[in-house]
Amino acid sequence: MKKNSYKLGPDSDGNFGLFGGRYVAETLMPLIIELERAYSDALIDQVFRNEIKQFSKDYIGRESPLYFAERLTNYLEGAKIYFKRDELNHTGSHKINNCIGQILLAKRMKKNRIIAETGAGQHGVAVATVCARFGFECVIYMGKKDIERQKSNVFKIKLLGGKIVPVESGNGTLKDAMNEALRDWVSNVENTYYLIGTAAGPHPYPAMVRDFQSIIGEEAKRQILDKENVLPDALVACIGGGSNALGLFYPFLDDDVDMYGVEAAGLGLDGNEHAASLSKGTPGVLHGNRTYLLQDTDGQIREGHSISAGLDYPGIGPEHSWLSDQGRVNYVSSTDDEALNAFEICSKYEGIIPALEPSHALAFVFKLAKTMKKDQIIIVNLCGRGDKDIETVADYLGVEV
Amino acid sequence: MKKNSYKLGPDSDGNFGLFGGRYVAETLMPLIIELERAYSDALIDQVFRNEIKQFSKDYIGRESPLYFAERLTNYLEGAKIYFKRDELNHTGSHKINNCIGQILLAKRMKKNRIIAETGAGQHGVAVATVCARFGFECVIYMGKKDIERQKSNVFKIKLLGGKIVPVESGNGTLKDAMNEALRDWVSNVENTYYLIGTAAGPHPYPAMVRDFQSIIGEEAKRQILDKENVLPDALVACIGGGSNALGLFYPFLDDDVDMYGVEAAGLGLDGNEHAASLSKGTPGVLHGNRTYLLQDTDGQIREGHSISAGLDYPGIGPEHSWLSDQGRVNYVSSTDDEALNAFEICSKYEGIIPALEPSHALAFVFKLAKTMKKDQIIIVNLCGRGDKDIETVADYLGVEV
Amino acid sequence: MATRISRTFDELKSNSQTGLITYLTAGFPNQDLCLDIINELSESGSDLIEIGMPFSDPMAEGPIIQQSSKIALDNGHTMELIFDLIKKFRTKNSQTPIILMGYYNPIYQYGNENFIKKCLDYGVDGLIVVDLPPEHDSELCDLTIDIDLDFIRLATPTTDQKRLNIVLNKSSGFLYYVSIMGITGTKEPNLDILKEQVIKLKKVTDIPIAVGFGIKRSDQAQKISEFSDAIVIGSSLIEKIMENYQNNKEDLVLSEVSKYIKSLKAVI
Amino acid sequence: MATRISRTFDELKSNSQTGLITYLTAGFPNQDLCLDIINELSESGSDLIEIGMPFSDPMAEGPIIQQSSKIALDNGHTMELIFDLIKKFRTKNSQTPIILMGYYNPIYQYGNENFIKKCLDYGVDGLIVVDLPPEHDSELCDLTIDIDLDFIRLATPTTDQKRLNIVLNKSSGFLYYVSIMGITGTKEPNLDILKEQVIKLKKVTDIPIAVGFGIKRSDQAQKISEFSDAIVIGSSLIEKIMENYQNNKEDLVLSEVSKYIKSLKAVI
Ligand SMILES: Cc1ncc(COP(=O)(O)O)c(C=O)c1O
Ligand SMILES: Cc1ncc(COP(=O)(O)O)c(C=O)c1O
Repeated sequence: MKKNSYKLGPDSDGNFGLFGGRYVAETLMPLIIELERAYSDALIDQVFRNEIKQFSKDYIGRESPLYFAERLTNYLEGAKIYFKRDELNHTGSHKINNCIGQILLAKRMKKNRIIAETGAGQHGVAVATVCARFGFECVIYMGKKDIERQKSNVFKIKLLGGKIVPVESGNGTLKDAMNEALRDWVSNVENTYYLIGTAAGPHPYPAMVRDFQSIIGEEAKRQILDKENVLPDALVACIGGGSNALGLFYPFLDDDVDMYGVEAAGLGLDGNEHAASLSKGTPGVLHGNRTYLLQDTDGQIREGHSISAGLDYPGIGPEHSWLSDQGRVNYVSSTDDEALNAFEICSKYEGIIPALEPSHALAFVFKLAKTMKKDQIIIVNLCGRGDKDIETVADYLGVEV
Repeated sequence: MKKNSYKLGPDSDGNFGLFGGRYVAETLMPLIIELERAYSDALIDQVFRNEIKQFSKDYIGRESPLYFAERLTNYLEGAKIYFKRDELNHTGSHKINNCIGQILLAKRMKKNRIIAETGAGQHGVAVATVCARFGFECVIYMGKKDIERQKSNVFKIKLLGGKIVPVESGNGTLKDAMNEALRDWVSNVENTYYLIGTAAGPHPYPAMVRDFQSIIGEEAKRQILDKENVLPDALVACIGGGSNALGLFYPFLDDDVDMYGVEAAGLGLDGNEHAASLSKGTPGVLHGNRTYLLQDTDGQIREGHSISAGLDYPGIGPEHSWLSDQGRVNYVSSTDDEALNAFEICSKYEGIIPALEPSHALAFVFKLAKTMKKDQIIIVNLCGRGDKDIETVADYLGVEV
Repeated sequence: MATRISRTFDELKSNSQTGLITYLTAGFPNQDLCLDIINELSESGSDLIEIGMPFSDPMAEGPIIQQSSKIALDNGHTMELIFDLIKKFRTKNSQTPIILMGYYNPIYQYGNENFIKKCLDYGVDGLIVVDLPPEHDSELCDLTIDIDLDFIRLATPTTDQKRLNIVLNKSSGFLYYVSIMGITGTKEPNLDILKEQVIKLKKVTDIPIAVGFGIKRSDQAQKISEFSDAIVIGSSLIEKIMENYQNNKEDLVLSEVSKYIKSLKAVI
Repeated sequence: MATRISRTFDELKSNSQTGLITYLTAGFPNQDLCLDIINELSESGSDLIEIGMPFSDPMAEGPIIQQSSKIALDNGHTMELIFDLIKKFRTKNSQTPIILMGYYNPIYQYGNENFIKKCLDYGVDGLIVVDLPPEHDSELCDLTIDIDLDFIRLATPTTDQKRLNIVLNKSSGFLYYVSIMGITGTKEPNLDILKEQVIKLKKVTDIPIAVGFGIKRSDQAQKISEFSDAIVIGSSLIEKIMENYQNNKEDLVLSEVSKYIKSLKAVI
């Protein structure tokens, strides 16, 4: 490894500089240390690596294409835009990359009860999917409000054999579901594996999820070199917890490539109705790691807001906090309105209905591309498909579905 | 080409033995003949073939995996079951394979207004998708009843820039939409391309759609040889108009492989509430070709019934009628109940929620696998994902979504 | 062999008249009234009568004829009822040629030979099968070769010279020229272009040429009659019947039909 | 340096008594009543008092303590109000050790040094920070080394020998032994296993051992008191307060608390 690399983190306690770590109750510490060990062992085990490779190919459907968005490029009259199409993955987003990795780890660790949190239900569906595939018990914590808002994902989880536990504590949304999953874990440490859905949580999750998602960037790098014979000029990805963004960015961190993580600006960064933890948050400790958080001056966590259910988490993976402080990655944001506009334009010009999450990334690409030259290249992570968002968008546009 | 081949059809008038042909109004004949010529030219044009290849890879996301359904295999305790996973394609089914082929043909023919029929909306979404991608005008004919039943696909088509024309004539379902599309075509022959969604309609559609879908079987052949070093013992696919089935079967027609086309038996083959054109129909002429049809003794066409909106077409592609009469392919059927059971089992055991259409194929696989030896191999075409069917299934199971 | 159709055209020609062909869907608006209307049509001056055979999927028809087919089918239309209708008509009228027009499937289900035999027995003079192009019609057309049943084919604005030869080969009775690109009763023909096309046709065939598909008003009828051998009136007639029938003015149907036909007949 | 906590444990030991530690969420059920309850607790026999610092995301708590936190936050809880509470308590009571228990983020936002200084100024004796494991607590723990503020760590059934050394290093005041694998106020401990575990602990450390997390009934309290230096009562106390308070029996809250504490104190 290079000395001056951005890829060296985290240290053995899970720190990315100030950020990361393992801020969990003592009951969990031995388990988390065991998990870390199991993960390190697995990483160097060729059998494990081959299993991941095989499931990525045959089950997820990797590799995902790198697609030249010709019509959007012409429309914007700026840099060449490529979509990394993880929306084509089984279950419709990048979430499954991580789930396959972790379920294989759980199998190695002989834990056959899987728990997870979910907000909009995308991660819940991906977890229930891999649990079905491996025949493991599956318990999904989901806020009561989210259950009402995301009925079709709830039903999918049930079809897949998953059990949904409604979370009424707190505000009944994602962050409360994560608390509840942690409580379950503390209570069932022996047979239970907690399958966290983004590059957050206590060490080793942020590093592990990043690693499992890095296939995105690895493929993209190979693909763009194949197609254009040069590295891209910029990478753009949306940020919820930050897993799809890290997955794309990580393999390019030491290359001469600009990177933009796009947070949800919701109704705008001025008020509180956004989920821009990096742009508007301050460092704090939540869900097992130190990172930028939306919080009040007393350290109480605030709810995020975004039209996109997958982005309204009040925190962000710790590696992003570090990359931001290092100045390696630029963190910007798109509002609900901007994302919806990008959603519509992308559908109309490319015939690809993106999820609302990557629509935030696209909205930023709309601005960025115009400032760049025609021979420059942007890769944007199209990390999810929009099927799940049809109702939300229809509501917003005032159409009955 | 081999003398004794099942792959030689159709003849120059589009006949597969008794079936097929070009039974259309005189106004359309010159156009259809022009289309056939354009298609033959395109077929031998390397540029056209490369375009298809490139869009298949980067836009559709081909190749689709051939996945060993290990848990289902163990559950059934019979032959080894492989899924050909065209549900992972962009827009969620095999329909896009054909749409990419035909839109590129339309482009070659300089027709920039595309019309199509749709029932459940899957083909409509696929057509609107490729029209968006190529910037063509898109008009989708859809029965009034279907519009009410399939609101989210209707909204998707609109998001993609397609215009939906509600069809009130007849019973307001798929077959009426097809009539209406044919009427549009007659009225706008000069600038309009009719993008038919299955291997039916007048010649050259049945052959053309089959060819564009044959990528499914070509890939599957290569993949199974890679994985198992032998050809499969049986192929199974559901039959609406018959395009996904032909796509899988065609490249294997001259091989020693059993084939099963699975029609929708709806509430059972005894009454009229089914869509089993081959099992229960008689030869007749509809929508431009001679084939097996559901009809009364006066030659009036009957509505099909199936829980699966993509299967309730009262006809079937003419090549299937021929393959059936030749005894080359076995045509069987699955009821609504059997398909739903397969839908649930597949979801729970493999973490793959299939569309209701391939659930019919799976339901037959459940019976077939048990009659076969453990070292025998079945490939079933998982031609669509179940996202679109969540509401139908929930209704059926009495769950509120 | 001179069929009733060719005799009619010969007569029209010798009188320097343009023929009026009227179209009515069998069983519409109901079986009895349908017979009365057909009688009225011939009495009011319709030279030939096309009887539409209702089909569940009439893909070349516009909304009006579609609806008339649906009404007939909902009323319980069968092929036997068509022959019954013709039989009754023929008891009073042995002059006016009757042409059955429709789609192939009902004929095919009936059995081609059986169908042709019935046509002959009941006094049908010609057949128009919309979705049987020349490439496919031999299985039906060939059965009519040596008998008094004309097989009438269609030509359209998209029919080029080469194709026209195919169409004309084995055509008999008259050539039905579709004046628009489209379905029945929708667009209006461009009369100048139409004239040119018909004149071209006349150069390559001696068979009479009837023009149909877009004719509604008597001014059109009049102009078209100047260069064609017959005009076909379909949708506009059905529409007139539909209006009166659906507004419960059943008693007016016949007089309105009569008035309309006479008005057309007067100008052509 | 002998802190108020170690003095208390020394005293208990010399009287051969097991200590009773009670837990109450700051600001619950409201600021005034909270102060009255704390006073009542010490008067009724609670040897040490833990004051919970409400947090929006209390991931180690069961439903009861969660709810008490939420009520406190909804009431407008702030860190300053906690210190205000302690200040008022200390005007009447300078004996009973006060331990602040909670999650790291509110402390971190307050500023670690500022927080520690306030603790000293207001008479806080110990800190328990649930989500600060030894690997991460030096930034807070190190600030307490030379001052009269105990940094109390937790051991659990999952803490193995090797890890125990890490936990015990720099532990002071007492060791909080979590008797169950789980969150507060849910499961009940298996007393036989618990006993074994505490005895093992006592072999490797001289620091007093308090057992908490699952204790509800006086029979459990009695049995656990036989082998531990103190027991912690939390959820069951909050539950009693909640019941009375929510049923508008505010006036009964203090007497019920007193009765409950005395009943426990009597058996341990
Ligand atoms: C499609 C999609 N994209 C992005 C996200 C945000 O997560 P992350 O930032 O970890 O990629 C989600 C979360 O649910 C998602 O479903
Ligand atoms: C997923 C899916 N499978 C199958 C079909 C049936 O069509 P075909 O028989 O042409 O494959 C449809 C039609 O809509 C479909 O959507």
